[in-house]
Amino acid sequence: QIEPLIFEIGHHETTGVDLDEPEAFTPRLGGLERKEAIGLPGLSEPEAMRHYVRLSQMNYGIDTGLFPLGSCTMKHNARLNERMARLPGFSDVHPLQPVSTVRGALEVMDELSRYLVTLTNTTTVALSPKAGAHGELCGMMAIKAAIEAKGEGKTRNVVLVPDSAHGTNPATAALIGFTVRPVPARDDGWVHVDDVKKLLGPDVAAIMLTNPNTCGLFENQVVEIAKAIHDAGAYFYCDGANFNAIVGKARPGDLGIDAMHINLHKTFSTPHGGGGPGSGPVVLSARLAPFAPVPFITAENGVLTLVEQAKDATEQPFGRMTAFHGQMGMYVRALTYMLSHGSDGMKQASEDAVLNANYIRASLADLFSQPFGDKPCMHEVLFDDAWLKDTGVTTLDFAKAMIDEGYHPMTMYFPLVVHGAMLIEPTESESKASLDLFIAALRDLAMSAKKGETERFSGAPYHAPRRRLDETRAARTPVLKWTKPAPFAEAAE
Amino acid sequence: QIEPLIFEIGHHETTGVDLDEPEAFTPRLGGLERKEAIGLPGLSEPEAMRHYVRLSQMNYGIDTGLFPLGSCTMKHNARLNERMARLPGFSDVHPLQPVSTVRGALEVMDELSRYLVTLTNTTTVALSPKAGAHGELCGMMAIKAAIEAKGEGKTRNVVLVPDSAHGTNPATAALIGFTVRPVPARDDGWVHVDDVKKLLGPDVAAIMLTNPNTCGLFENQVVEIAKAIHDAGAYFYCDGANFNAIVGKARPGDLGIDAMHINLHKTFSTPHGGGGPGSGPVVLSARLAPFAPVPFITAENGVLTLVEQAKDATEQPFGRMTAFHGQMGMYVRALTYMLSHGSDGMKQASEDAVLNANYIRASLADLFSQPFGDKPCMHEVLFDDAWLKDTGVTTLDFAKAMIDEGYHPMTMYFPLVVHGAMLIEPTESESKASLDLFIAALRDLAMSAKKGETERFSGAPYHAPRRRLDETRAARTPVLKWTKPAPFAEAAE
Amino acid sequence: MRYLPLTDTDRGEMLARIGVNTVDDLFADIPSNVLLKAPLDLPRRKGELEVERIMSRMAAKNVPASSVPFFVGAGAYKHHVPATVDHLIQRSEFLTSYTPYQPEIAQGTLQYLFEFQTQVAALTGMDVANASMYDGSTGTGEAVLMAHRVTKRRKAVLSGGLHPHYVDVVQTLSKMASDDVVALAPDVSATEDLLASIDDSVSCVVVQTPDVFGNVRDLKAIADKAHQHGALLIAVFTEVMSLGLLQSPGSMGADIVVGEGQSIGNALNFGGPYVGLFATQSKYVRQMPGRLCGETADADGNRGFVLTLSTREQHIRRDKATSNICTNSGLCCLAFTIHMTLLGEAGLKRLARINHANAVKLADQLAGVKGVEVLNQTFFNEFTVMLAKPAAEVVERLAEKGVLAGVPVSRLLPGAGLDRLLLVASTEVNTDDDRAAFVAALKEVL
Amino acid sequence: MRYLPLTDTDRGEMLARIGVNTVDDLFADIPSNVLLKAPLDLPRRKGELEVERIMSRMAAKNVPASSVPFFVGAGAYKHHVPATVDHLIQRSEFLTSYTPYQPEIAQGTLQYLFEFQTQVAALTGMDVANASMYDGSTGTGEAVLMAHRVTKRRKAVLSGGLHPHYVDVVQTLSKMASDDVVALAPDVSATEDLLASIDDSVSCVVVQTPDVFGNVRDLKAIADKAHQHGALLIAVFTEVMSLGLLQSPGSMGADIVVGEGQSIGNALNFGGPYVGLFATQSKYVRQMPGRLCGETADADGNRGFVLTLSTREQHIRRDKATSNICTNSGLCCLAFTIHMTLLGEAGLKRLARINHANAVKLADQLAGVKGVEVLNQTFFNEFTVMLAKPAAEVVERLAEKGVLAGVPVSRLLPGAGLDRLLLVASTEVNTDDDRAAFVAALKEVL
Repeated sequence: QIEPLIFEIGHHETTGVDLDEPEAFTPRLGGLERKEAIGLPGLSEPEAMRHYVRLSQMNYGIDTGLFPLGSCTMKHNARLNERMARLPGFSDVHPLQPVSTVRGALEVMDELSRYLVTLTNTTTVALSPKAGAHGELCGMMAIKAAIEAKGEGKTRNVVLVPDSAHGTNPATAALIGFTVRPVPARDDGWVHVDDVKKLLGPDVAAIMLTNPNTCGLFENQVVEIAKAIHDAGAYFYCDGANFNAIVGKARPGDLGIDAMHINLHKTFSTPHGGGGPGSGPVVLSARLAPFAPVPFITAENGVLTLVEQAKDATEQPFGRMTAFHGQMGMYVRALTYMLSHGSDGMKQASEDAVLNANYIRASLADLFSQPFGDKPCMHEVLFDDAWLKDTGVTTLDFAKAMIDEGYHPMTMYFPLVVHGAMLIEPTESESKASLDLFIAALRDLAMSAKKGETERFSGAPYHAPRRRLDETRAARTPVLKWTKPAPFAEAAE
Repeated sequence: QIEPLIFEIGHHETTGVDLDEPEAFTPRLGGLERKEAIGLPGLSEPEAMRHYVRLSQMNYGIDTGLFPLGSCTMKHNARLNERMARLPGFSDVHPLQPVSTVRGALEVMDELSRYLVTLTNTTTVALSPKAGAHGELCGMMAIKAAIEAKGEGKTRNVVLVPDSAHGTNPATAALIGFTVRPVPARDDGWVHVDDVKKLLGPDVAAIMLTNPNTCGLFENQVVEIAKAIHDAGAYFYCDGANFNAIVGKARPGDLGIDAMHINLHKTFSTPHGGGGPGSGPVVLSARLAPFAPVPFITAENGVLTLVEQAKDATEQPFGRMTAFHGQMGMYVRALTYMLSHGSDGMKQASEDAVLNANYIRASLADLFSQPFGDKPCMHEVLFDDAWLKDTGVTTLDFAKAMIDEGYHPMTMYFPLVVHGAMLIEPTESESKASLDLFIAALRDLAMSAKKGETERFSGAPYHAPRRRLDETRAARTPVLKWTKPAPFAEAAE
Repeated sequence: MRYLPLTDTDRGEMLARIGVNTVDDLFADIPSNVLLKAPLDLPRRKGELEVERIMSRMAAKNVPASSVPFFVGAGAYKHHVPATVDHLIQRSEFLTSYTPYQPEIAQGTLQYLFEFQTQVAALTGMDVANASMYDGSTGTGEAVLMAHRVTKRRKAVLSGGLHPHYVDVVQTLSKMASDDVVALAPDVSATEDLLASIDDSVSCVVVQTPDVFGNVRDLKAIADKAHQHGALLIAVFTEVMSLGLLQSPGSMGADIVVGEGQSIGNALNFGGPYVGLFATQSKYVRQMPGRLCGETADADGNRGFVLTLSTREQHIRRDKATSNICTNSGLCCLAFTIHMTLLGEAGLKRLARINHANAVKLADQLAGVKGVEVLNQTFFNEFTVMLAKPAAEVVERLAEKGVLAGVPVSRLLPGAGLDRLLLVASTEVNTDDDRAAFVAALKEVL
Repeated sequence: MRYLPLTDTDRGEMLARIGVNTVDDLFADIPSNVLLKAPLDLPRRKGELEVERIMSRMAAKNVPASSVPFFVGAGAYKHHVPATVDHLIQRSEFLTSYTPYQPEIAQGTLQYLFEFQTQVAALTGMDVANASMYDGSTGTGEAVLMAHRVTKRRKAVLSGGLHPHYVDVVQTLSKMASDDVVALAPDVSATEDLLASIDDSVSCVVVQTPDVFGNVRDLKAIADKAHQHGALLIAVFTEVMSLGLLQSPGSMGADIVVGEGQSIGNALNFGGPYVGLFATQSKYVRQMPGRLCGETADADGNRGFVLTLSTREQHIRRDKATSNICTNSGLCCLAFTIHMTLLGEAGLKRLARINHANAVKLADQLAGVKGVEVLNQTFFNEFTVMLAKPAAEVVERLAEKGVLAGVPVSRLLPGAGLDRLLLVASTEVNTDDDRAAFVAALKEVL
């Protein structure tokens, strides 16, 4: 199943878009017209349709099978949400058309904000961040702005980050000039308040803590940690990547967080789309609320309006994250999800997600090894590779062998604090029947590995659009775009 | 790749549609409430999505590859057409809402009629037939009505049908009481006016002639045949299944036809959809126009209106073909196709379709055998199985082996007048590059067959969602619905 | 042109391989005086944007059901279809596939047809169902022809409650085939004496329930009488949703059940495409028209599905075929079966209850309007009212006020003296506001 | 609930296997005083029909671009996107897939990213492009950070023609990272002396062309001066369509090219999601932020694609990463690359010419209105006019008349004394009627 590249099948003169040439006119380009060819191939519409349909057939998606990628929350993407996002009143409005012509769009943003603030028990929300990592940046900028407002900008420049954190956490902190101080991992998978206290001091600006954490556990000392952080004059940034486990079960504001980004594409099921676009609104506590970036929405005499520049002294926005108002398309999808589920459905979804993960855990516990002991997890279950010792099979091999069984692999080698980590997140979208088949497949593979059937693993995948790909070669001699093969180029001249 | 049936994975209590129970009320069903269970399984939305996506993955479509099914015209289905058909002004209007609220719908029908009448040079068109065969029925009914109006109802009851005709032709004629008199096949693939004349007499009501015919040839004596038919007081019904070869190149009205159905799903590319819905408007000559069925559209003082019952004496509609106004959804798609292509594009499409077929013919002529000699064809090229003699490979085997090469087989064993027929219709939607790959694959298969590599054929397909299916078993002991397997039923009690 | 991949260079190379000079050499069989030299007098090709504008302009002249309080029925019904349905039927592999003649690469289509047949058989209470007909009306015509084949008689009795358009379709077909039809007079209150029409010359009795006036009919006595005389009972429905709440025609003794499936999964589409449902008893399966999908196994022993019993069909039997039909309503079946699967038994029953509840509410509210009399004792989601003024006029005036109120009986039965009758339907899409608007507008008009 | 497949029976069986009594036993780590006992005070779940009504009601309060004469630009543009694009990006296998971390089952995503990178590199005239950024503005911020890494300097010079929101984004990021920014004054007529700002302390010069006021800028002299001083030229565009007609930034000497790709394939979406394009020279590739897809081979030797050079990225390098970014605009890239493939070189150039031609027509017509002065000597599809009255007021009054006329400069640059300036964009969607309506309305208002 090899599909040629568009550059191999397209022609410069071919087009799949019919346009009439404009009548003759005098251009006003100041003599900067392009003279050279661009080098873009065109395809007629039938050719393009087939090319992309065939490409899609080489992909795996939630709609085609269980997608247990831990930390990524591959839940069902309802098509109602897609339909709503395509209503011309949402998809066909410009960010800078008069505010009087987009009241409904502001209403969507305001309603989404109300839901997010209610679900988290916080004070306000900055909607504009374009993805989770962008949300982290937003939250940390708000913290930095607050620290500077207190005149501590020069002294508070350390951020505590547990070793188990997503890489985006330290990267974000470093990006805006913080120094990262790691919080070491413990063998129970939890961050301990005592460890945190030891690292606290007048130089600490914030902690970045993921909760539920990347080991699939709810941080059971989170309230104490928050108190210690606040007592030290620092802020609590919560990585909300795993908020989906506790929506309707606990409110981060009640746990003491000051800022938390919410991945609308995870928790509220806007589609991942092969890597984006995401959306990462950030909820903020009362302490950080004044520093929220522009733009934001306020009500003036009951009419929603958009604030694109700060106007009065109670607002001290730290700046602007992006050109316009963030990911409207995702707001619509997320709000549609929330209206559909309701408070009861969202709570049930969290419970089912946790139930599904624990069902997998309980069903594999006799064969797989759990790094932090046999105890309940949240929405994802973490195994390590201790059980594969001496089998000659690695976590990578095991993952690739899952492909041959018709499954997308789980997240592997993350979190880094666990050796050969396998992080499985089934989400609430899977039926029990689906989980039972998945469990049976994993048990069969595990038995096979233990029996020493290494070929099944080392050569996997055998039944996929491609066999295992050479990633080393790709990185060593990067080929990042198509270039016309030399012989053909010569022949053409 | 086995996907369970919904009955095997669904539950009676599960639903993928959230509805609130109505408040208590007194039903008015006259005591005829259903008491027993229906036996319908339900799936949640994520389960349903995955079930049908997976089913679709077992299908082959134009969008996934070349689909050379002769006589079926598997051309590109533009998504613009789908989008237009879903405009609420078309998809969300009721056939019986006040005519004053559907003027735009009538305009679509009127505009489509104008295009069809212009392309065929006929007088009027009956839009309502629901498919090609339904159109044949409509046309033959109009002919019968015209004959009866002339007082010849009792005497003219024979319809001439060439042996090469689609089975729908004789079936249609027989359905409304005509006797079928076959026109024998000739070894040049054409119907000869001399043969027709021999069969003509005062008992002949009509001829049903396909043009271009099912052998892929334009009936070169069609004008003479039409004259002979008319001279004998009979009517010329043209099966328009192959009209797509000559749109913009010749007008059936100029050839002398009295009625012809047009498969909108073939000629004007409304999607075949796995077997329908089709749409089969029938154009009528001036002689038949008064007998067109209801409903039809007329303009009263420049305003379009719908005639659902005949009102004045110039109209003698033979009756009604279907409850409402036909396949509006298909009208919109076909009209969108016509507006997009324009008169120039439609002509070009015919030329390209014919060019593509002849390119395949010329590229395979040395290996494959042509039943009627090596001469140009129209939009489809017909081979027989003479060239497979003594290879041990049948037309069926050859077709199934094409599946392993990634292609949908051509039409096989039709037309019946040719032994082991292989009828290939590439359509204008294929690029030259696509045809070259197809030709190379067929040449490779042909060489393989001639070399006696019979296993490649007799066991084919090897690489498809299923190996060859047992059609005999299916017909001998028909299993036409799922029934709960007995052992499980007992276990459940 | 965006849809045509060949370039002029391609065309030149291809003509060369074929060995002709111009493309018109390939059209040499067309008599030269007939061959068109220039494009016809129709507009030239247009870009997407322009086509969209033209089509949208026409669409904008129509009033969509969703945009107003909407109570129009009489054989086609406004229901809410989940977004998933339309998404799935647009999958390339469904939309752009053909009739599954090559089952090895068409199991997607075949399996959903098999599931569809099973669902339809269950709903109707029959042994077997086919893979769909064009729509309910043409299916009814086919059912009558089938009854003639089974009974070897040629006289059909049509109830006065059968949708008048269905009556027309049957009569047109019968007239052409020189068969007899006895069409009883329009029967507003379901009081006709059908039993009296049944004798040994009758091939079939065709009865609709709920009938076109909305009355729910008990078929048992009719079935018994028909069977006593060797005739078949053909039960017809135009609102498949009713089967979620009413006894199945099969359980009441029907021999053939046929009807319109549009309500499940399919849009109004100004009348088409729709999907005809058709079911019968096992013993008649070989006389049944239309496609059938059956279970079998492949060479590896895996379960698979194929089109079967095609020896009944026109492409094999030609003029001896059971029908001239050679398609079904594939995509509409698919929409039906997906929507039905999403509903499931629990969802269908609940949805049917909501429909009935809304209709009951509406009937009670309309009954309170001066000049309106609700005629029905029984109904599902549609009923007949007698107005103080001609219904066609009232409907027109209500349309001007933005309420689409229903179908005047005079539109279906002109000249039948039923001009003051109006058919009113109510489904799950109607809200309290819709009903209030209807009542208010009606009060103004009457 | 329609989205939740577990039944209560399932839940019971699963809890039993896990060995706990209630689901809350699994939430035992949440402090009990924090664990919510009842659902939050938000509405209960709703069916599709009801949700559609609520969302549609909000949507109906907005004025869609297609419904009126529309001339709004300033960084986002109304273009026509072929129906094929939106159909394809909704394919389940694209829409519901993840970042292609498992390349063996993600070749669809990876191949289109590789094709996308090649297209972007060609368009911008650069060696390499990444697999997209969030949008043009954040991409510009990343470009500045990248320049700082490459030059090991920390001062950026921003042209006064750079979109003010882009300036804000760069300044916010720079302020937080304690980097220096020299933002030149708004430069309506492209007369600023950028060269004067360039010295050996400068990391990069950021210049937009066509600039926010529409002026087409020649970058060659700036590139030369920057390179003389060891600084990089970052070329920015907010209207990618312009690259069909204008010399590529690469050919004018840019070191990094970054911009907004929304115009190709993507809807307006009230500002997002969009797709940031980012390209640079080969020598800087390891300092480039964002995902990269590269070609390689599989174990059978077949060509395949993988994400590569990820050692630059946060999940490996953590606080040493080139950026904290860990997604791209996957589906928006896909829309971009499909639309670009449909256009092809010929189509893109023609479409760009149409845009320019329409803008020229509009400029000439507006220039004829009393109280309107067109300020631009050069422009592509957007230009600046000086009005006799404050632009914000005029725009509001035109909106009341059903014309969306453009962006008042005061909205982007409040307090800059440019209140009478209006940015006006015109694309292929504008018709003669649109222009006539604009001119007529403007005459009434001025």
